[in-house]
Amino acid sequence: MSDHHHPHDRPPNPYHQSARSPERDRELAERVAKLESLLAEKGLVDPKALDRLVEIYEHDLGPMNGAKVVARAWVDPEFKRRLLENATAAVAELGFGGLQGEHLVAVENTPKVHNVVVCTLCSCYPWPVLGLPPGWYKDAAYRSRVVIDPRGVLAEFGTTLDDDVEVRVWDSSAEVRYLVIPERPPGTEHMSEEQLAALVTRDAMIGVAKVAAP
Amino acid sequence: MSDHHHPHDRPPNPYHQSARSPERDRELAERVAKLESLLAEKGLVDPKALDRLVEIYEHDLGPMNGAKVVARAWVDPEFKRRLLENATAAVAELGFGGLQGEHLVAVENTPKVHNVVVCTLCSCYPWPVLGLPPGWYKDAAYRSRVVIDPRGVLAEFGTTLDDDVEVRVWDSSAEVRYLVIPERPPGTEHMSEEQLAALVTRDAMIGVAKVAAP
Amino acid sequence: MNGIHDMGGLTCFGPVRREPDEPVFHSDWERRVFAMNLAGMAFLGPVDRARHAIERMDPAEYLTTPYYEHWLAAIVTMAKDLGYLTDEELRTGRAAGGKTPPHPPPTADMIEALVRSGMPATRTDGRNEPRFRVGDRVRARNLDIPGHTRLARYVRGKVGVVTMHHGSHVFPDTVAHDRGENAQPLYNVRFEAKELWGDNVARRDCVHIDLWEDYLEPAGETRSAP
Amino acid sequence: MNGIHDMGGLTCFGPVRREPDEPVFHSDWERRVFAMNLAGMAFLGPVDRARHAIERMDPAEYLTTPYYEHWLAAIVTMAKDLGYLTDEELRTGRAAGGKTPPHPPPTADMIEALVRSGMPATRTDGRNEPRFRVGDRVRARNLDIPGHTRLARYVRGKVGVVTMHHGSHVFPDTVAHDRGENAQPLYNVRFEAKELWGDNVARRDCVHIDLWEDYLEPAGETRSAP
Repeated sequence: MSDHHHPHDRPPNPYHQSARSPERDRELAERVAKLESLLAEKGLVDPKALDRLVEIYEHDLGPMNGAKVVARAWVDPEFKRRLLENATAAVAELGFGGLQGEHLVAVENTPKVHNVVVCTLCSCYPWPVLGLPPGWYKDAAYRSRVVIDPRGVLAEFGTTLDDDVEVRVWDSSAEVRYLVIPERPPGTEHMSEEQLAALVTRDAMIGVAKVAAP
Repeated sequence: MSDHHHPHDRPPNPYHQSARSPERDRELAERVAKLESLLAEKGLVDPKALDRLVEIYEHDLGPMNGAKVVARAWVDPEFKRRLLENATAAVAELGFGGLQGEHLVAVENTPKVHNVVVCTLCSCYPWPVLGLPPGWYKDAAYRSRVVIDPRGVLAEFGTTLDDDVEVRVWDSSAEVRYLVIPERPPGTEHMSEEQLAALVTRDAMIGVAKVAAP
Repeated sequence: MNGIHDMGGLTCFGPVRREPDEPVFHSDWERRVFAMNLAGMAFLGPVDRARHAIERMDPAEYLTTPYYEHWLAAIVTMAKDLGYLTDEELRTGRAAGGKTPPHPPPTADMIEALVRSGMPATRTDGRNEPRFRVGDRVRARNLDIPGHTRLARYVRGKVGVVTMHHGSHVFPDTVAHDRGENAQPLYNVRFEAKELWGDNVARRDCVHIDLWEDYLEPAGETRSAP
Repeated sequence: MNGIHDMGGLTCFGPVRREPDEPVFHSDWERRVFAMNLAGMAFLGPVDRARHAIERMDPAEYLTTPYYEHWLAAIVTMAKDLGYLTDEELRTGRAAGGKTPPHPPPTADMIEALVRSGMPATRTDGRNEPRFRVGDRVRARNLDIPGHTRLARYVRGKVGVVTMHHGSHVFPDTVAHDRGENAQPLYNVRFEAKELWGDNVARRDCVHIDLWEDYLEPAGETRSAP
């Protein structure tokens, strides 16, 4: 996922992921190791099951899944119809679903409507199609402001919208998870479904970016 | 000001005044000294004027002033009438007024009405009659919760009110400052104005406590 | 509980900060916390209990710690609340009494199925008949809720239009506190930016948010006179 | 600006913590910061600019630092914003250019008079004719305000009753941003707890808060349909 990174003129965010000191990280590593050994000893978790979970979420799931869903919707109008009607079922056709994607809804960007997804209360995110969320999606800056100032937040991602475009912010307050179907960029008429999927970024499916023309 | 201190079952508050480390305090002392010398050099402040300000607010102003106002109101119904009608003018009769007391309003506790003062947005407080505010008045816990759960907050100060007492919370959002006139406790009928003033606490004039019978 | 986590509408956190080439996890302990939280749900769940455990963090700590420290706090809080862990055990790292779980934990070979099947929040044994229809104008109730809720403060008292009926979902406010699943119709409601953020807002934007039936009332209903 | 400072109604900060035998100041630097802030008002004021400087602090820093560190932040921010201090000067502690104040600072012998006279916020050169009377039902407007305001979020959109007219006071929203004093009627408005915090609130309590005329509209006025 190629995220364009902007330099900012404010000092480093004190609560930014990467700001954690090596000492603090070591301290946390020790605490967590102790906790895991306790929970394992008590029969609350099986360390091998944890290994398996990490493997799945670190390697098997990610925005490449969602990108396949979007590309299919771009090339197959019938699939797109089913996706917009019942995204959970349509996404299952491609083999995706499960934890944090039990109730999926797809929302479509058009020249007059731009959708963007957030979870203001915690960090809900459609894992089966996008994997685990990036740090900024879980940070206060995004969660607090995108509902009240979506255009300002989108501009920080380099996404500017005309005044006559309606911005719809989807706040994931329940167990329903939202996936944005970005607009298919011009100049992609002769591309294959696989080539199209390679264009679709995580940020476009969250709704903070558009899919760039190839 | 005899504040009864409750032990609490939660860990020490990280943003409590007394939690500042000696290192941090030293660092702040250095920063402030540097800043003062800069501001003085530039002619923005006169260090001797700062000395005088500290002297006044550390020694001359304090809740003993408000206590005199309250005691006078208890013994002199005409003064109390004037105090409730125009507290700025009535308080000036006793020689008090000025910064952060330019627009005073006195509110009276009765058996059926209990008043309590806060500044949710910062820490506004009637300096000429109460001096500078205690730390808890400026902390998030008090500022955030006393408006939504005044009875819960008052209970933490040992002040419990019957259900049929109306609690009025005064949020000092402008330059008007509020002073609570507590109820005169029973058994004080034969006390002098000076003796009465000695009973009146800061907390009773903020409204988080009642004046205890002698 | 009106907590710092309920931050929709605050404008004080500065620009969004992105990390270039961000990895899925930054440290191995993040991997373990992530997985412990998921696997531990078998005994520590439901998810709304975990959310509420995070909501109970010290607000300054909540704002200054990254995400997986929140999850770590949640695991510890829940395990302690449910009697599986004691403070002493956490200090020493040695098991010393405490409750035993009623069955063995999920094993590695069960994980794939768990991830694939998920944990649907829909139920058929609750209230199924929707009170509102798509297109209805509704008001999000203003409610004083001491515990967990998903009724975000920024919509309380505001009027919107129902855009979807999602079926009947488990109710967070009760399930987080062991007061039952209380499944009931869940709706998606659209609120105009002008209604939410101020009558001086000109942009034609909106927020869609999912709200349970108990959070809603018909918009025509008289509000109590003050 | 919807900031962390606007915290009325949050319930996440735990019990009120008191310090037994609390001194007026805890350290000598607190004394100096207190006094610099007051004396510096001659050049750095008005007070609403100082408040807004504090509101712009990092929210986590705001919550984790005690009061006089907020004031310290305000002095530095204002002195820099107004061109009296540069970052370099703050680093080195040595004056190096920067603006010179238009007149000498208040001296020790002027302090007593300054403290005694105060800085009244009332004006007669603004809007003096009150639009509302004591007893009127008014609604605090819901407004999107990017800068400084004293329209607390917890009253926005709520209906209350005017209990006092305080005369015409300097308007914080404009004076904090050099857009004029814009003096206008200031009212005290009473809001019932039920109106503010939830229709399930039973206690007969209320909040009184001072609100400027521009924050208010008649309660009968039609709200814009969403």
